[in-house]
Amino acid sequence: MAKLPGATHVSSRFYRIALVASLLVSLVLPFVVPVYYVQFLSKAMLMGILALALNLVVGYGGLVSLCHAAFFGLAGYVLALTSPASGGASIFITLPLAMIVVAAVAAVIGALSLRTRGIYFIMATLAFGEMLFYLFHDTKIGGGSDGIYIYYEPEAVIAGFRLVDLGNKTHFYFVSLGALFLTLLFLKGLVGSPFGHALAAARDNERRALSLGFPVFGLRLAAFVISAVIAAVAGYLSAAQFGFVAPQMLGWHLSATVLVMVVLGGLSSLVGPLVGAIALMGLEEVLKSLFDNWKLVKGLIIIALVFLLPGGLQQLGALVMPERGEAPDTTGEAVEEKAHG
Amino acid sequence: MAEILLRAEGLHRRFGGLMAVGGVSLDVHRGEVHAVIGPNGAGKSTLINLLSGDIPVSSGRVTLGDRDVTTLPPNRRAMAGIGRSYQKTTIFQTSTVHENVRLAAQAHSGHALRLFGHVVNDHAVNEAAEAAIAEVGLSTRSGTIARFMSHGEQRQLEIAMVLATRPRVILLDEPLAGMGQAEAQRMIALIARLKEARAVLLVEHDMDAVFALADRLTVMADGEVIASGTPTEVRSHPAVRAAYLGDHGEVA
Amino acid sequence: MSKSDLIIRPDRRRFLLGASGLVAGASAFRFPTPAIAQGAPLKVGLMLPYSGTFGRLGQFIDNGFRLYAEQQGGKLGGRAIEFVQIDDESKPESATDNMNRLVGRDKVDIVVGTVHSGVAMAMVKVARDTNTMLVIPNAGVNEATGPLCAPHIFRTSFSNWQVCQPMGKVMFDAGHKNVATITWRYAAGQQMVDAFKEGFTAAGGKVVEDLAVPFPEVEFQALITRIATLKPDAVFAFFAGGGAVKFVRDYAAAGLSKSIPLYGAGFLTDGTLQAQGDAAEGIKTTLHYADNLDGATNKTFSEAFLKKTGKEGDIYAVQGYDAAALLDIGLKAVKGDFTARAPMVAAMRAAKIDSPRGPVSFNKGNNPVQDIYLREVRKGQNVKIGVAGKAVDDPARGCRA
Amino acid sequence: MTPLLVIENLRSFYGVSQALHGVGLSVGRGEQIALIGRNGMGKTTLLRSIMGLIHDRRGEIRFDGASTIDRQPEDIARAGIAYVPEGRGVFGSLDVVENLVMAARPGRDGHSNWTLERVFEVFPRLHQRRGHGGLQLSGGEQQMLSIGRALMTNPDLILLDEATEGLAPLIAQEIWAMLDIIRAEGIATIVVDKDHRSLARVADRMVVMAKGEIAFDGTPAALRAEPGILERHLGI
Amino acid sequence: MNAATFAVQLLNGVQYGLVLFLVASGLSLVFGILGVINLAHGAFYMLGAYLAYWLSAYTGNFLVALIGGTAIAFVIGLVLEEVFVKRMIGRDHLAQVLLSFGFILVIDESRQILFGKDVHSVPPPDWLKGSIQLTELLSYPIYRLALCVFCLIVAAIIFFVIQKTRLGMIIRAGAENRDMTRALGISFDRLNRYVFAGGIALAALGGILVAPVSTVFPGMGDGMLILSFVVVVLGGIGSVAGAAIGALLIGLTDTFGKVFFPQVSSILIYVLMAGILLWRPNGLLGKQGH
Repeated sequence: MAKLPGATHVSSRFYRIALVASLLVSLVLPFVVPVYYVQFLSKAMLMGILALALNLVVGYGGLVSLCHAAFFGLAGYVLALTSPASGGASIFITLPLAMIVVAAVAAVIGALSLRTRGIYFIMATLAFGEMLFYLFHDTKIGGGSDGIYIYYEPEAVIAGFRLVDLGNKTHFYFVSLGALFLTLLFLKGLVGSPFGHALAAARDNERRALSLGFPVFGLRLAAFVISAVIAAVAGYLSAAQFGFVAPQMLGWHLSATVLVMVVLGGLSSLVGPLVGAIALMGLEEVLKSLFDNWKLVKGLIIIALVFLLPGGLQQLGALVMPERGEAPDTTGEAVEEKAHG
Repeated sequence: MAEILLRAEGLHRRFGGLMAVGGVSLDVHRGEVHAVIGPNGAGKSTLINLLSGDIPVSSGRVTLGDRDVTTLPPNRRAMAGIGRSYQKTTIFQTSTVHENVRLAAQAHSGHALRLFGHVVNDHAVNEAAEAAIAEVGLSTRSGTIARFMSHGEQRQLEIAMVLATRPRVILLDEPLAGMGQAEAQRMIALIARLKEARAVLLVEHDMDAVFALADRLTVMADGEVIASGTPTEVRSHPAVRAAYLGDHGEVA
Repeated sequence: MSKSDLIIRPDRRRFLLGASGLVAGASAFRFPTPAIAQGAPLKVGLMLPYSGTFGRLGQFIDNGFRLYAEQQGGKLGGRAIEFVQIDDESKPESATDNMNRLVGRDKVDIVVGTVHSGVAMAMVKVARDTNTMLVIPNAGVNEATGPLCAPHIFRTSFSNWQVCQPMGKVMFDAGHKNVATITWRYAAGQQMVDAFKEGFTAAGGKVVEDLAVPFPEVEFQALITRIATLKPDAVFAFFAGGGAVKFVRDYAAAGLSKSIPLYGAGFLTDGTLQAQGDAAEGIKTTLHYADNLDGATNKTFSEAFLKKTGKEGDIYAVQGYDAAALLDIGLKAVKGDFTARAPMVAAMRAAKIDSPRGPVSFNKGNNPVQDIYLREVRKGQNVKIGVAGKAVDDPARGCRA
Repeated sequence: MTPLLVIENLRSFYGVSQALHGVGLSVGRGEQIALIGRNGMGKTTLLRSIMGLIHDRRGEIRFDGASTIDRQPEDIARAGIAYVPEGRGVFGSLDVVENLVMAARPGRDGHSNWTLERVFEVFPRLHQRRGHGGLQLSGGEQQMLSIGRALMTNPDLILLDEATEGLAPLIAQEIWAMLDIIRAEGIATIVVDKDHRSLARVADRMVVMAKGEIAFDGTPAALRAEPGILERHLGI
Repeated sequence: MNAATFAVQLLNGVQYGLVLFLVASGLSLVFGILGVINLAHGAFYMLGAYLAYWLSAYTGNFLVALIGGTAIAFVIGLVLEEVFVKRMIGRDHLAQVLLSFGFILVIDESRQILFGKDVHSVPPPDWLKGSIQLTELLSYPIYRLALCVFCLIVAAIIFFVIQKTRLGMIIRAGAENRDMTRALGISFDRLNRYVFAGGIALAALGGILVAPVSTVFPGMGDGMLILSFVVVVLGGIGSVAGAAIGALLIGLTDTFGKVFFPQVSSILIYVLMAGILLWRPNGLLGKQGH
């Protein structure tokens, strides 16, 4: 059982210093590293947004969803399908459109999946995610298994004035950074809000949350949809970054990888998934250049993570620096027995 | 006669072929503790779950004041004014006492699901929470993480959470189970205070507590009511003696 | 959610061990430094499928390309070359990443690739964005030399349209009025079938049904049964690699090859005959190559290829070979000065290659203009039995170059 | 001769809630113990603790001289204890024969006094309904099946919770008769039931539980001599 | 469509459903007994197909591949259970999802190191080559018929083991009431190991059997995994009979979907699943309520 939001493990002063430092670094970085790495960092930040979105459902909602890649990819397809053949689509029309489409789809998938529990929920989300995958993979809607190209990146033009050029790698970097920052801000507000607390309460004890008067199903559905919409922003930008969407963007392998990011970073903190995303992306980049069979190493690392660091990198942080308050309980509650004698 | 706050009429609940509750009717008045007792498997817990909405009824009617709440899900019944405790303590183990109760108060604050504004800064909710904590006598423990408290304190906390939802009717499912003597005495005193201006329905095995607290008693066996009335009436009821002592009309 | 008490709590020692391992790993990883030095070898990025469904095809292209370079003393246009190889696994979803890695991180000068059309599209896109020279040695996706054409993007293979359109007339003339098509539901399959239909309906034929399975699925049984229900005069099919083997064998196993003749794009029987065995006998296909072409160039090429690799050359090897030949022509024209892009491109556009397949020139979309042969499988060989189209030129629809 | 089962200062917990507050009890070989007391007083918890089904249990339990306090339910079962739980625990997806066969095991000393045939001999009704699923049986038949299943493990001690709960009086009589057969076999039992009169007829000792402790432990005669105890701990 | 081709399509659907049943029943049993969610199930299906390719190429005997491949998978299952999965029981589903995702990557890459990434076809045994004339036009490959028969035999064996043997009784009892089963002296340590290994072996067996009618390729496990999950969602966790019904439903839906609604055929299965989830959230034969 994770803590209700509000309790932080790491001291808030360190937290603030780290935040300012990483913000500064992220502002300077695109001007000092090669373009390839600027692109890489943009990509990592978009994955970070996706991981943050997923954590709203997994970490705060206690629902292991395996279909978030589908929302991510669906938003990309919305951009691809609404992009005119001879110019860029307007980001101010297509981004909201992508968010609305994903919200609608997530509402349907969520309403069906949330009728189930535990393993069934995982399987149901997995299957619905794959349904969207096959929708694009097996039909002509979006170019089938080859995916579909966006020949002109979306335009951010207001009254004839171009705000940013999404084709420019540095501009794109700052757009991603901005989106990431807004996501963090939004989620920080959300998890501290009455809604966030109610959501966490439903995760920790559904029965109690219900008997206190919280509409648990509605809460979860709302969180599921909000999370899907954030995933849609990440997916939209991802599609814009490389001008290409493929069905694999919706596939469950990506969902699982993002889940690894979330767990790697730590479920019970807001920025954890972001750290996890950047760490995993970086690790993959290193592994790719070191080993031919880098996925083997990745697999072994994931297995090790499950057994050695179930609390994620946060647990490492706890080893390096002293903590405030009681030690986090990683062993969980004692197994609860049924029926009194 | 005091106002009837909660009324059950002809409640039935079947699980497959088993009739767990078969035609139970009872009412709970404002300002009284109405205890439900009976041997294991009599259907007491199922009855509470039917009243709180955790389990839907097969047939019958539940009214809260003038309002028919039979088809409402548990969260809507909670909002309507039915609070309950569980046989197994049901609190948020890793949160503090204050956080636990604040959550309960939040549910009934009118903006239970607002997406913005930090809950810590909601003074009305915080005050309501502290008032409930004070009512059960846990004020000094407000900042303690629930899981580090004793069983008795956890049960007090659970009742504070129920109180913070401002219930008119409180359903208590074996509040004394698993408690030591001293803890039990504290809890009995607390329950005695709860009934002021509220209606309390109590399921409990500890007969000392039942007779100390109950204004009226309903005795169930095999899913049905076998006797109902004041403690003295019930105590001498032959069917009750048979159920408990195995007497079949004869004197022990 | 309950966690068991079996979770191992990490301790400091284990953490330090792990951390030191990570540091060691990271130190082995460096930013690659671009080779700027004058006279440095020309960096050629080979982005091909070295594994998966098209693994064999990629290997043959690679060998063909290297064979030509070796024949020039390891140089192209007098300039020494260096290869950077990347396995695209025929996965479109990682194509952009792979191409970016080649162009952005490894700083290659020229990219050669690939087989899979979807992957090729990603490569075309990045090549256009980064103004990188790209030579496509197989993928026939029409757009690459159509709407997405660019001066620095060449193809030494074929367009999907080019290979299949001539088949329409061939089949109609053979007396097949009602035909069913079957392919993978992906861009290449779609374009091949569309091109065939263009030619076939123009000649007066009627397509009774288009059947498709998702790529790279190979469970054809339901669709083969469907064909038996439809009873068309003939079937036009496009599959390649493992899928082609499987389809031809299933088609024969279902007994249909006796009653409903099978036609297809050449890939249906190219590089797959050994695995298809008797099941492929009698299948007629169109392609820009055949096993028994009698030109002298083909003869010398085949001998050299056999000598180098121990394997019989095929169309994929030829396409790789010609990719190197085309680059050789371009670089020779600028004396190895790769930066002189305009004259180099002009020379390549004007190139007349004496390819093992026959004469090849290039159209405005940089797609080869070439003969399309009609072949039939006889005794395990794709034997040329005629010319389906002479000097077939892809219309390069949408190309504004 | 050492007692078969010795329990000392047993404390059992459900999370932070303590259900047993230091129970001491010993059971001799072949002895029949009646365990009585109102609901919620810890009878079932005591049986489940002996069986190893309560995870958090402290103190000491020795069976046949060996400590079982840290052992798993399956090990305890194999040491020679069988359990007939409240509600019978019959497997609904298995038929009568399967319920019996899946549990069959020779006793610890290798004896196999109880076989399918023997159980059917003792409970002819089960034989009649041998092909029926566990949940198609009446309550009494389920109880017979559960007891029969326990016997199939050839145990030295049977824990029988709520022996006749919800059964028609005639069926209850059969269960009591069964207890006599079990005793004749030399198998010890701890029986929980509300019918203290019938228990007093078959049991060697009466043990009364109240609030997680033993309130009385003595012969049926001794209990009869102190009627206040019954009224206090069983009545209302 | 005439009656004969309808019958052939029916046969196609049933054959597909039978293979699906083999794979999915393994997945369902592992859920039912261990309570562990195994995403790597599809990877073992793929591994089975590669083992079939490797062993039949090496020995030239498909029967050896059939038996050897299943045995190898069983042993791998035993080892994995002992080393990793045992520690997963009672852990939350998230940890199980991650562990099995890790397995997938390791299995995929190990397969690549051992057998490469190439696509292979496996010849059916000589005595099962050839076709039977079914209709005037159409003949049916003997191997496919044999596959149906073999799958039916394996299904019969599974049902026999589950319904008639003591092991099967214990498995059913364990899925129904774990505590009571333990209290009867049955150790779950061993049961878990054999059920897990058996589940893995069934997945591999499915892959081996399919190898001669399909091609062997790296990504083949993914589709099978998802379909197995859908089967389990449809049929209900832990229910072998449910898996049988679910698998046949999907086999027929898929086959006839391809024939009648080719454009949306791959979506139909999920529409079916959504409908059943709405109607019975815990599957057709799953325990309803919680």
